[in-house]
Amino acid sequence: MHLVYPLVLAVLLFGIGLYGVIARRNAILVLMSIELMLNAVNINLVAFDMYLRDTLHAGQALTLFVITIAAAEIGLGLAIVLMVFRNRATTDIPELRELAEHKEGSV
Amino acid sequence: MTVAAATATGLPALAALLGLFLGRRVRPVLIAVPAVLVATGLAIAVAAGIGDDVHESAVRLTPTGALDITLGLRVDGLAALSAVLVTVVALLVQIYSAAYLREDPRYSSYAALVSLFTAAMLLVVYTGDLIVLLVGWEVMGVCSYFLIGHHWETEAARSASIKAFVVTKLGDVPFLIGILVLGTGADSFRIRDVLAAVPEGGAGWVTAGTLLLLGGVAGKSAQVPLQTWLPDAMAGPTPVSALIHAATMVAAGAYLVARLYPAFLAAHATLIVLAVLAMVTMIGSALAALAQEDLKRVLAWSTVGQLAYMTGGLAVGGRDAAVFHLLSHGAFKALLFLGAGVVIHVVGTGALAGMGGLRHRAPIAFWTMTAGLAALAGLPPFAGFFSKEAVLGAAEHTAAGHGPVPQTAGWLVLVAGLLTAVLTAAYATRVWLRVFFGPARETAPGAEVPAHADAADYGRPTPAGEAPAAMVWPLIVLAVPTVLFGFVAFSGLPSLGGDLGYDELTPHLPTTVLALAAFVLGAGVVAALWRRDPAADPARVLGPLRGPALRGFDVDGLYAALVLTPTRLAAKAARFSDGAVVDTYVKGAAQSAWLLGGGIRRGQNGNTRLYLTGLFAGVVVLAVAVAVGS
Amino acid sequence: MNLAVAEHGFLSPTGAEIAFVLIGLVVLGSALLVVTTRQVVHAALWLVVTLGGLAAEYLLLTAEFIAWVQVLIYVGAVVVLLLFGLMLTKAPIGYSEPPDSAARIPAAVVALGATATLLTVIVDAFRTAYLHLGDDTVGSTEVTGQSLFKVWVLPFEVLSVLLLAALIGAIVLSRSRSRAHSGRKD
Amino acid sequence: MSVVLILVVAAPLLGAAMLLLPGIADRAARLVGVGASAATLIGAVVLACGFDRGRGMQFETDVSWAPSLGLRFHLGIDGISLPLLLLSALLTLLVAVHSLWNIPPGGDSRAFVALFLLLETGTLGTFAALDLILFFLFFEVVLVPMYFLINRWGSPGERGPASYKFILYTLLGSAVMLLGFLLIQAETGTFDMVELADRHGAGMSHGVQVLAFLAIGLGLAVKVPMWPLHTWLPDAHTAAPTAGSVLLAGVLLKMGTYGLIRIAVPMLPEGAETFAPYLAAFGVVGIVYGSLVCLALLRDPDGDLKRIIAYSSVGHMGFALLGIATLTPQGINGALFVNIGHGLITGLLFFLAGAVKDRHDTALLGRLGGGMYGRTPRLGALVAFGAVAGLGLPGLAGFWGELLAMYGAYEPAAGLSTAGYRTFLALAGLGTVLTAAYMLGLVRRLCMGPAGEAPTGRPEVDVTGREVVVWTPLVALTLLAGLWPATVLAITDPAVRALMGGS
Repeated sequence: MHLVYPLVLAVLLFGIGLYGVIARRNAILVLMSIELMLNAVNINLVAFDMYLRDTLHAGQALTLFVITIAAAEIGLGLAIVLMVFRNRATTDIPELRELAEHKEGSV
Repeated sequence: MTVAAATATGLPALAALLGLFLGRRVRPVLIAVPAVLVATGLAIAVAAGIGDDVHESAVRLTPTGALDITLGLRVDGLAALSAVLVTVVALLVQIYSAAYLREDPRYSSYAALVSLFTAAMLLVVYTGDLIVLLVGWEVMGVCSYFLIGHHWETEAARSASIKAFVVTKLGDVPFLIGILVLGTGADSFRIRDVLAAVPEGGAGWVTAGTLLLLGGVAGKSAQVPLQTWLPDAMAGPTPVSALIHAATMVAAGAYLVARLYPAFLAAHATLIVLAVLAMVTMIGSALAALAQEDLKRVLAWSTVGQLAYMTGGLAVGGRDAAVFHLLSHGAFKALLFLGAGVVIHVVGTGALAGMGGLRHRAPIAFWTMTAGLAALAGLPPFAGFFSKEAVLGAAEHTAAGHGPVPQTAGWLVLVAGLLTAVLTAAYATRVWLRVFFGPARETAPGAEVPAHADAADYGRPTPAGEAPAAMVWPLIVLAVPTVLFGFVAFSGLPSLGGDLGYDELTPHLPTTVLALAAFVLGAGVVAALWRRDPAADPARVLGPLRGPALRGFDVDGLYAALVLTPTRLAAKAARFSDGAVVDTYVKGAAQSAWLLGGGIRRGQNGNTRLYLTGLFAGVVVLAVAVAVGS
Repeated sequence: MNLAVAEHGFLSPTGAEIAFVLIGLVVLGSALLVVTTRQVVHAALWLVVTLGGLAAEYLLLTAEFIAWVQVLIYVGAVVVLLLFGLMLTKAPIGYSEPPDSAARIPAAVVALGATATLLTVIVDAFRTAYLHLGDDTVGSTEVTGQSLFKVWVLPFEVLSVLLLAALIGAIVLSRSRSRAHSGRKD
Repeated sequence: MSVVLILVVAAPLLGAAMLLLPGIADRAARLVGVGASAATLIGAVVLACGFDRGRGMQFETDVSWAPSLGLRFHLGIDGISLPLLLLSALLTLLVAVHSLWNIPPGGDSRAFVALFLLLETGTLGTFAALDLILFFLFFEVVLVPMYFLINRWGSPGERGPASYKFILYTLLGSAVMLLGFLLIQAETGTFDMVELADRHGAGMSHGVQVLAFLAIGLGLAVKVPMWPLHTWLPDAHTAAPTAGSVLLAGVLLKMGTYGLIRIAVPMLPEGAETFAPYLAAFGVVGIVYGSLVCLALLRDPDGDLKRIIAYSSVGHMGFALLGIATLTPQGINGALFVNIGHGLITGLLFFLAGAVKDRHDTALLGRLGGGMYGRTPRLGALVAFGAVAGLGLPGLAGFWGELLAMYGAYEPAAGLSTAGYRTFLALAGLGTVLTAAYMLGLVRRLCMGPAGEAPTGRPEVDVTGREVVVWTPLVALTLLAGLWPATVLAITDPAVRALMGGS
């Protein structure tokens, strides 16, 4: 198989994930898009591991690690989203504006 | 020889320093007068022993990176004679002012400044290096500034002092550039090298240099373009006018031309310009002198005229004649000024209207001033006749076509000289008659002081006796050379450094006859007018010309319009531009920093997605740049 | 030499490549739907399809162990977590996000830009690269297991510590309902 | 490894450090200030005595400081930097003695003394540095103390904005200068000034030399100050306390021209040749412009006395720029002499302005009244002496610098257009006339006129013994430098000839 196929798939998946992260209003959907991007990375790793015929199988080991970290990250992400939802009753990112610079604030 | 000259210069300078520091404690007279006395002795000794040779001595004052500046003396016949004139007049003025300003609180600084002035003048006379000459030249200018401003309580003195210094400084700028031209042209600032380097047929740098030097000469000797400061300088005390504005400083211009005469002889264009300048100055100042209302201003305008005679003489190649006139004029003009001081002292006012019939109240002043006025007008036995005659002779000699100088200069100076002779005779007689003859006019003491008059003299008429001895005695001393100095014409002055131009001083028949005719004409007209109506002012002969002549032909108004107002406007514009233009750029830069900061701050509106978009967009752009770049 | 007809030309795809492309299309379609659908829950479900497709892709790449781990953790645990999240944040079934075109256009531009750049760079770099998937020693579980516990032991252990920390963190964050309320009265 | 020079540069620093010790009372702090600056002056005089005019760089110390950056702690002085070293040591001592009795309100005297000692280290270091980055470092060290001097002890009205403008403007300038230094180092690989000066720009292409000269020139021109970049000077002077003004005018302005002479001209000859006419033009504009603004200020009742003296400094430094821009030995000698002369005269003028301000509680001409000849004759005489020296009267320190600058302008270096420079010469001459006009106008406004009573009602005290002690050295040196210019030129001339490659 040509290495290009998995790589193209990974890139497209990454692009879609990126779009999702920026375009989505709901925090959880943003987390999903992040999952997509991480999976795109995993495909890349596996594809290169196969292509380089790596004796250490670094690619596959790393994919495993990425998966575990992704899981941990989703756990925490959802915990935070729940906290935000409990305090602000919304998970829409555009409405969370506490960090905005005060318009009338002087230096 | 040069050591004597050096001590002659150094002594007054030392006296000045001592005078300034010990001002209050020691009687100023005891410092100033002995120093000048010794200097006079030395100058006379140098003049006696000089003969025909030229003594040079020089030590390097400082390296400059290109031409060195040397501190040295160059004593020749001209320098020695001029030094004698300077020291004698300075001595007499010091003695005279000791009495004249006895109760003046600031007499010590006055005496010190006069000594400093004498030292500076001697430096100019004796020095062998052009840059050191400029130093002496400008120190004289500053001394005249301080001395004119001696009575700084009066507005006239204040403005006259600044005007004198700035106008002479204006003349000194081309003077400095001229020295640079001559210095670089001759590859040395020493007068000896400059004169040696002047090629026979004259060269570009010689003409340019000498023309530029004329600026300084015009400024210092109050010739036409820059003559307005001298009449106003009468606001200073009378002895100052006698010393500075009659005998020494104003003659420095003519002295310089005589000193660098080989260079000037090689530059015909300069001589023609000089002749034209002299002509215009002679006639203008004589007319102005005739119309003046104040005794000292008449003498001031007449000094401008006589100086024009000297520069005229130099313009036509008559160096010896011009120097002869310089010396004689120094004597009789100082006499006239000191005499005027006595007259003002007696009458209490300087205005001619307030004077009359003084021949009984001030007999010595009467006789000595008569001699002075006769010399000024050119009556035969007196010095003025012979020196003026020598100048006219030189002019006629050149006009006839002999000698290296272009003929036109000769004709110009001759015609102007004769016309001025008439006018000089006229105003001399007018002054003589109005001051000493006619009804004694009793103007109330403290009459309104004309703007330009010398404040110290007014309001103190001393009915009793003429004046203290110390004021009268110098008049007599000065009267001697006024009468006898003329006969030197026959023996001839000790050689003034080589045969330069026409050095024949004895009177020639044609010019003598013309000069006498001019005298008779001028004096006769004024005497006739006077006899018809003693009260009226004979100046009415000028008719329509009288008004402008009185105001010095409005040259001051011209200067105000052409120079002062544009400078004031430029100053306002410069200040405005500094505040508005240059500063706004600086403040603008600060302001733009603020705006930039504000703009970026507005970007932080808390929208996380906006930040992410910005972030990724940046990453993409960088990736593309790297991809394209590599 | 023309790449198309080279030894492993594009014009003669092997069976695996065809399957890979087909599954790829399915994965991309579902990913697009995850990102664009307005039904929040549908998005989660489409995510399951995407991750399942990816697991199949791994199998095609003979990364057998990775495939099963993918199915087990991603599809099993992560998506379920997401669904729990949706449920807990009271995102009602059928709740549709309001259209937010304002952010969509710049997002699309950035995403397309990034994808285009990456595509050009990768295609240009790896056009001729070819995977020899013949022998199956590379991706089997036994090989992965050996390398994992022979070479990657230290990172493996560190990861377990990390998971523990994440676990505690998640618990602390979600449990603090009572104290958080009382604590923030100031 | 000459210890004396290091001691001279470090002495003020030690003095400042001593002031940090607790328990130094107000009076003791001022004495420490006088002691430290006196020690520095003595050291400088010892250096001057041991100075051998024939040899070039002397008392060198060259120690590697930061090998990784190629920085070397390289100090040394030659004919060019020695007079300036002496001048700054002298002026700082006079300021220290002045501050014994007269520290303006605004902070405790310990800080005041420590600051101007730090300032002295900065200036001495700048004049003795022979490594570009070391020069830059000392160049910057000077700014911070001057900023605080103006900001805390300045006149309450304008000190804030004036000090900001001063420090930001000069910092921007020196940042640009640093870029120039780095460019030089990039091209030649060394920061060593002596070697770069000997190379005369070898190894650097024309374009690089022009660019480097532009960068360094701009940075130094802000400090000179050159005409368009001068607006910080009048504000800084009107706001600064007397001590600050004297040091700012007496020493800080010299670092700009010194930098041009030491760094820009010898190291980047082609750059110098391209920019020389512009430098000359801006210099001459500065001369005429400065005097015009002074004339305008004179006529304006709320013109400030110190602002007039500040603009006169712009005029004087215009002559220094003209001298440098001629690229001739006499021109550069003239520029160095202007530095020394201007330091002495303007130092004296600012001391006098401070004295007048203390007596009248104002520096505004409108309210100063006049008649100082009548009320305080000696102070009036000194103001007249300062003004006359300021307008460049021959026989005083102000004249020789201007004469040599004009002499250089009359006959500029080979590649420069003589016609252009002669017009600059004429304009500079006009500038001297305008300077004479406003200086004498100032004397008329301050000194002449009816005595009248003191505007502040307090009995006017004439020059006090203390003031005499502070001012006599300046008056004496102005006279000495005026009457015997060889005191300065004999030292600088061989060094300038060596620097200009014996041209």
